[in-house]
Amino acid sequence: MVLLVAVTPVLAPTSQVLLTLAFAKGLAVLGIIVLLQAGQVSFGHALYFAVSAYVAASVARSFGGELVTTLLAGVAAAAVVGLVVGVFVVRYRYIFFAMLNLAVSMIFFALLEKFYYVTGGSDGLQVPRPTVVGLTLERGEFETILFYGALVLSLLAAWGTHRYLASPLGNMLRAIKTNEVRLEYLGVSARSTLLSGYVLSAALCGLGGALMAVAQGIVTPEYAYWVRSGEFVFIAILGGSGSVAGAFVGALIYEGVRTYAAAFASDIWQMVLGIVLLVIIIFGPSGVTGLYQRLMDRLVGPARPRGAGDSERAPGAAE
Amino acid sequence: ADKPDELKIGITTFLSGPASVFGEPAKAAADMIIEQINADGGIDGVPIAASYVDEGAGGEALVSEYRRLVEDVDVDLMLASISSGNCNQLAPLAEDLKVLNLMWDCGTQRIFEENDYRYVFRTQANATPEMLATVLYLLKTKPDFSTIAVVNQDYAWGRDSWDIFQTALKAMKPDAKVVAEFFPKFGAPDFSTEISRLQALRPDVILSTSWGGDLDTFVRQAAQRGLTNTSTLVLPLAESSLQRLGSALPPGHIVGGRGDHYFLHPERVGDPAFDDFMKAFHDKTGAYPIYPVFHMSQALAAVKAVYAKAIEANGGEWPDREQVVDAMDGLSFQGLGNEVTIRDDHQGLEDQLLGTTAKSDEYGFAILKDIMLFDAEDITTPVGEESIEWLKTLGPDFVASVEPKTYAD
Amino acid sequence: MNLQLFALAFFDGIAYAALVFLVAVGLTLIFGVLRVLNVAHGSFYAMGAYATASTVGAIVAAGYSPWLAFPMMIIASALIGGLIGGPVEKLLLRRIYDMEEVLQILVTFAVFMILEDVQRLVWGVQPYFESSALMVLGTVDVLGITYTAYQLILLPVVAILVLVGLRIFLRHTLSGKLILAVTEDREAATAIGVNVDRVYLVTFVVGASLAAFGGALASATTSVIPGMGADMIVLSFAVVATAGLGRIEGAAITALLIGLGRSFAVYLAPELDVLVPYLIMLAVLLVRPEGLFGMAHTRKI
Amino acid sequence: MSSKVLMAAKGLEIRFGGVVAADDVNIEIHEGHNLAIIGPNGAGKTTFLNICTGYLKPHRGSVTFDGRDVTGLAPRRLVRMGVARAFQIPQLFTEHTVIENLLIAAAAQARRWSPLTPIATIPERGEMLHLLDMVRCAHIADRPVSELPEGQRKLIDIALALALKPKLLFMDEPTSGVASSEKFEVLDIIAKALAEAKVTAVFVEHDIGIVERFADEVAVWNRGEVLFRGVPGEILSHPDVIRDVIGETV
Amino acid sequence: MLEFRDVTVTLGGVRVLRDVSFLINTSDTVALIGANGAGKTTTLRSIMGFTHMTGEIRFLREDITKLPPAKRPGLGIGYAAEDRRLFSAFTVEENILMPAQVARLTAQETTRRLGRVYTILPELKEMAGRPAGSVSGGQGKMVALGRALMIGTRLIMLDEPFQGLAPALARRYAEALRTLRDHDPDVTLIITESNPGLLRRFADRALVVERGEMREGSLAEDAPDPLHPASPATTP
Ligand SMILES: Nc1ncnc2c1ncn2[C@@H]1O[C@H](COP(=O)(O)OP(=O)(O)OP(=O)(O)O)[C@@H](O)[C@H]1O
Ligand SMILES: Nc1ncnc2c1ncn2[C@@H]1O[C@H](COP(=O)(O)OP(=O)(O)OP(=O)(O)O)[C@@H](O)[C@H]1O
Ligand SMILES: [Mg+2]
Ligand SMILES: [Mg+2]
Repeated sequence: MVLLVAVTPVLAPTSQVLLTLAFAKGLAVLGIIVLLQAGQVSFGHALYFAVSAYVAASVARSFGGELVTTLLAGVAAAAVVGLVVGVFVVRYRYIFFAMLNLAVSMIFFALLEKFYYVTGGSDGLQVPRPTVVGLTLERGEFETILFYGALVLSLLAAWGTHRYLASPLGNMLRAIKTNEVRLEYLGVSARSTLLSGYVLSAALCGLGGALMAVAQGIVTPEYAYWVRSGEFVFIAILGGSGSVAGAFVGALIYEGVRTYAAAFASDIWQMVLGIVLLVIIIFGPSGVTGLYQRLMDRLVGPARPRGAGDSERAPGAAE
Repeated sequence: ADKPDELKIGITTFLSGPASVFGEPAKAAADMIIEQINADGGIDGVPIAASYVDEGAGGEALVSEYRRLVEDVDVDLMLASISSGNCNQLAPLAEDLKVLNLMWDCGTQRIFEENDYRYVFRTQANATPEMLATVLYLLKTKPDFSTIAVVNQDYAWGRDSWDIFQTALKAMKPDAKVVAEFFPKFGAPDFSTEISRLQALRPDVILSTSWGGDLDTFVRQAAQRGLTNTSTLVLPLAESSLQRLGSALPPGHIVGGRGDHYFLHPERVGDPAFDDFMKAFHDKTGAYPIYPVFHMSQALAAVKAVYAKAIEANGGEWPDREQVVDAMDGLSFQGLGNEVTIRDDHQGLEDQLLGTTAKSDEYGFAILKDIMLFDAEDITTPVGEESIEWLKTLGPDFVASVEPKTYAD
Repeated sequence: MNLQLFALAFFDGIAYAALVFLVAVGLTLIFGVLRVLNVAHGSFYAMGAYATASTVGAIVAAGYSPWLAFPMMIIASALIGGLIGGPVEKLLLRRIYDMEEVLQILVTFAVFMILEDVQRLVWGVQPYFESSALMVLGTVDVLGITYTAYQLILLPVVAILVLVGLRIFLRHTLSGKLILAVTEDREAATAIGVNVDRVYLVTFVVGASLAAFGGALASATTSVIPGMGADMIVLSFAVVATAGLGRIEGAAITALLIGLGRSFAVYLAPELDVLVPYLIMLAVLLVRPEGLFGMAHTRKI
Repeated sequence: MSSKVLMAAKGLEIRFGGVVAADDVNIEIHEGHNLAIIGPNGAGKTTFLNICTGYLKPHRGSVTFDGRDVTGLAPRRLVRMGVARAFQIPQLFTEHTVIENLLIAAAAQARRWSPLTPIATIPERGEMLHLLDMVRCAHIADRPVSELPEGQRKLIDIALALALKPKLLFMDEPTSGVASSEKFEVLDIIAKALAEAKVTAVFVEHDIGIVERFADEVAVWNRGEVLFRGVPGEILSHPDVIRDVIGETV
Repeated sequence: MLEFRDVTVTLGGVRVLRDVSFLINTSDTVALIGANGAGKTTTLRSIMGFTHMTGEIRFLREDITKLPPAKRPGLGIGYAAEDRRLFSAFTVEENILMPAQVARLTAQETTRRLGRVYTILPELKEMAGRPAGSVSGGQGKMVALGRALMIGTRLIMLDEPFQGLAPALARRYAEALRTLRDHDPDVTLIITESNPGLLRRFADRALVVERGEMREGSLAEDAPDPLHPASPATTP
């Protein structure tokens, strides 16, 4: 799978940027997936995407811009903002959590538009192409480097997140979803646990945002708009909220469907996307990765009996 | 170069979201014009084939699709785009991809003031001449007003256009007083509060560069509550709303068309090509053309003209793409409006038309009277200068120095 | 700011609040019962507006009395709620109640995307504007400022009627009680004989009709344009969260706060106008983490 | 009593609306003496546990643990000081498997926060499997908790509390829902383990047989008050207790 | 009156009941016994229509396998779930009354049945006005029991009804239930309960669930409690 993606640009060169953008989004979606483990949905994670993108843009504009420092600055900024906002929002759950994140991101969005002397308003900021280890590159070379860079970063992030989720901390994060009382009674603070996940998710979104900024060459307030936050959640579910790979598979499929639907069914692309989504949810509620798993089960035989949460549960078999 | 089977053009336009009020008519116009060109034998025998991209699908989809069209479909040129934000994003991309890009509808004046491009051109005016002409029209028709308020959409266009307008106004009429500045959010469904406030303040003039549903809502609510009786509205983009507003827009308010774009264009009416198109468009879509239709016609006229010029320069042979780009410099072409010329900085020189609303029984919606047609040369920022700085250098005498053509009827 | 301006801002505020309430209350109802955050709510709102604007336009154009606009609003919203909301619940949502919350949001999001395009295919992209209903009611002058009776009087009155009606329905009728019971525990409700499927269907249809009704009422004052639904969703979500889950009264008070906040912002600090709903939400949740009327949910231990 | 006072409640008072759930409750918990709490339904037994473990803050009165005032301290603080609890209604992580539930508890207890080590590999795993074995749930170690019947959930809930290696363990009706054929046996094992690890247990129980067998002391609750307190033999034969709690024998 | 024919229930890939068949006659009082996780609750839930199952369930000679769950209470089936499942937003009395309201019983009939419930469970009367969400664990069990009695005119299914009740109380209820059954020959009772002493007080029959299968058991021998003769449950 990874290999397939890695060689794609050689076979179909124009897909390279599309894939880079998909990776950028996939990273942000990974952040969403981390929070979904705790049963929390954020409708405002575009905030971190945008914070990082704008910081990366400023760094690229004012300090000559080296790719690595640009990305690092973005991620660091997102993590710091994530920590500050996180301390406040981890007290809330469910729709309150979702909407507070949305509120914060929309305030940031409004600020980006208002302070247009600094931020370029809704025209946004151009991001000059950063140098790579001091070298100034042509667009073509730069994009190739960026693509493979994004691929490697995504793999690293996916691996790291996977380990995190399997670790005690990650398991505690998942425990928040089902029983915070018990978590407290194990001597663990649900809020700090959620905060750790929140900062991680902000950093991942930040990485995606910074990558997007250098890949697109422009940052606009739209980076912080709620529709984008919604999109991240959307992709997370599309790919399968339970798995790290789902983030990237989802992002690839989403970008693909959207781009080609916009090209070949330009007046009904939303409908096409909506229908694809419905089909996936109805027939494979655990997302594309879940569908794949099921297919493999059917071909190779089930690995182990499936757990709760599957569609076969009795009506209303609530806990 | 070898003559291709077809001339492939990529066109970005809004097919979804609020800006589709511009995008859809423009697409309809493009279809009609291209059909006509192909029926007439295409461009030197080569038919045009257009692919459309929806700008409403968002930045990433747009960029990806733009690249796909350029790199995979191998289009000969791109017409992009409506949104200024998208222009900002696509211009450097076009430059890197070395593809001829005609900016056919976006208004930001900054593009050519802040950057030099080889492949990017604009086949219409920009925000500066549009706003400057509006200020001039206002000062020429209503010189004695003293207070003004603004109600613009809260995004780049609303902010920038007010910046330009205000700078020009201050330069030419320093005593005009701005009594209120409102920037309701884009797509705001209700302006009641703004209107109450304006009724209390009673400014002589209210500027709004809004468009689409926002403008319709604002004008209607203002009319319903009698604001249009006490203040003069100045609406530089309202040509595109006249037909929808019907009788809601009362007589006596100033309307512009982002260029010399008006289906009753005083200099073009009577030209068979113009009249035929107006009728055909109305037959097809049920509405008269609005300014994006004019802009589209200009971009396609530029395509036709530039190929003709390049072929001639190439000794009658089909030009390669770089030759086409070379031919863009100084190109003149005429779409549905007056002739447009591309300047050295790739900016198009396009005349500006404004008028005052009058009741029309024939059409059932307001038409324009006291039309003024401003010559592009007089009101476009000179090459190499920065708009705001240039506007600041204008003085009150500038008003009299510009002499538009006027049409009294 | 003098008293007159204060009064004016107040009048503008309640008119806007009435509209916000009418749109958000349907969402609150659906969320309260089905626990599904219905993104397609925005579509119902937009379609109610489109259906009303286009039919009333046709009626008036055909020379009938503009007073017919009022019954038409009710008919159009009921039709949208029943003919579109009904099948959406029956064919789609019903399959997903056992799934995770996010999946449910997503299904409604998909429905929203599909309906966005359906609207465009049916009604095109040109704005509709049909204010006959507003015109026939005329204007009222208050403190030298002209208001439309429609906004100043009719909308708040309708909002109050809806609020009172829903309260009575939920608190004092059997169906209302059953709705609350189903909300808490579907299986337990089934075990005492409640037809859960029907309760859900009815609630959804009523909620969707309310959204459409909000759109129908709005259509007299605003342009009906593509994308109008999306804006309303975020606002409604903010209202639901600020109000406390499924709390109708909370929705009313939140709408009032937002309406007044917005109009005072326009008078005092126009820059904040856009942020008002979010600032109010932040302020309320800071003090009351469960929303204005929300109850802290304590787990049985 | 001679041994050390582990926890002491003084003058606890709490009411919910008109219901008095604790009304001047004074009680000491002595190290090594298992205390059983009995009483009619709604007497305030669970409420007492809630106060002692920090879930509820009393309106009046104080709780001390190990000589420190811990009134109103968050449960997680008390847990870290060595107070654990098993619940009347099992509190488990339903989307985790049984063993994962225990591993989370073990990791919390051993303060293993490393974000990159898989929880399945922590050294406490063997110990946790042993614990599961003890409550006779080893065979379901890999089942998701959401699939388990009530009885097994109760046992796992107790195992979770044990995994914390507490000094003081509160158990709220540990055997309700556990089949009668098993409960004595399981509780025997648990009691033995508790004694070995020197854990003091406080448990609410309706099954008088269990109380007789495992309690060193019995306290009888009614309407938010401690009515009687003493050794089981004495208390359980008190006529008032028989009438209100145990019921006459047939 | 109630018959299982080859009922198989699979939950999450596990076959919890396998080809179970049995017959219960009107006015039987049946104890469903078995170890933890044997499938007692599952059996009751199947009767309520809450599981996916194959086979056939007949009630009063009708096949109800395909009957929507919400229609079953209307046949006179009352069910008190093991985990209470009260409507916490309502008061205790509203909870008890609700099934009667759903069934649209007359005011008279409702009052009669409410009276009956309060006779059997007098403690409920005391807490009638309190929100069901605030009652204690054992009190919640009583409310659930009361609610089931309200609608169960033909079949009353109680899943561990005495669990968590103080023994004195449990004993009183057991007696009250027996009285109820003695006075109302139409009523059939199914109870799952692990306290054999209580069961013996009023059950006629025992069905033992074991490894997914159901067999007839005798109350006398299937409820041994030899380990703990001191336990009051087994005190003669
Ligand atoms: N959702 C599910 N997925 C998989 N297995 C399940 C599920 N629900 C229940 N089971 C299994 O079904 C079996 C029977 O459960 P049931 O609740 O009927 O037992 P029970 O006899 O009532 O036990 P208890 O006395 O503990 O209440 C158990 O072994 C349980 O693990
Ligand atoms: N959060 C609460 N809100 C309102 N009332 C409460 C609350 N918690 C407990 N109560 C009331 O306080 C009283 C004591 O409850 P508690 O749960 O402590 O009883 P208990 O002795 O544990 O009973 P059981 O044996 O039935 O579990 C009960 O009457 C209960 O209704
Ligand atoms: Mg208790
Ligand atoms: Mg059971």
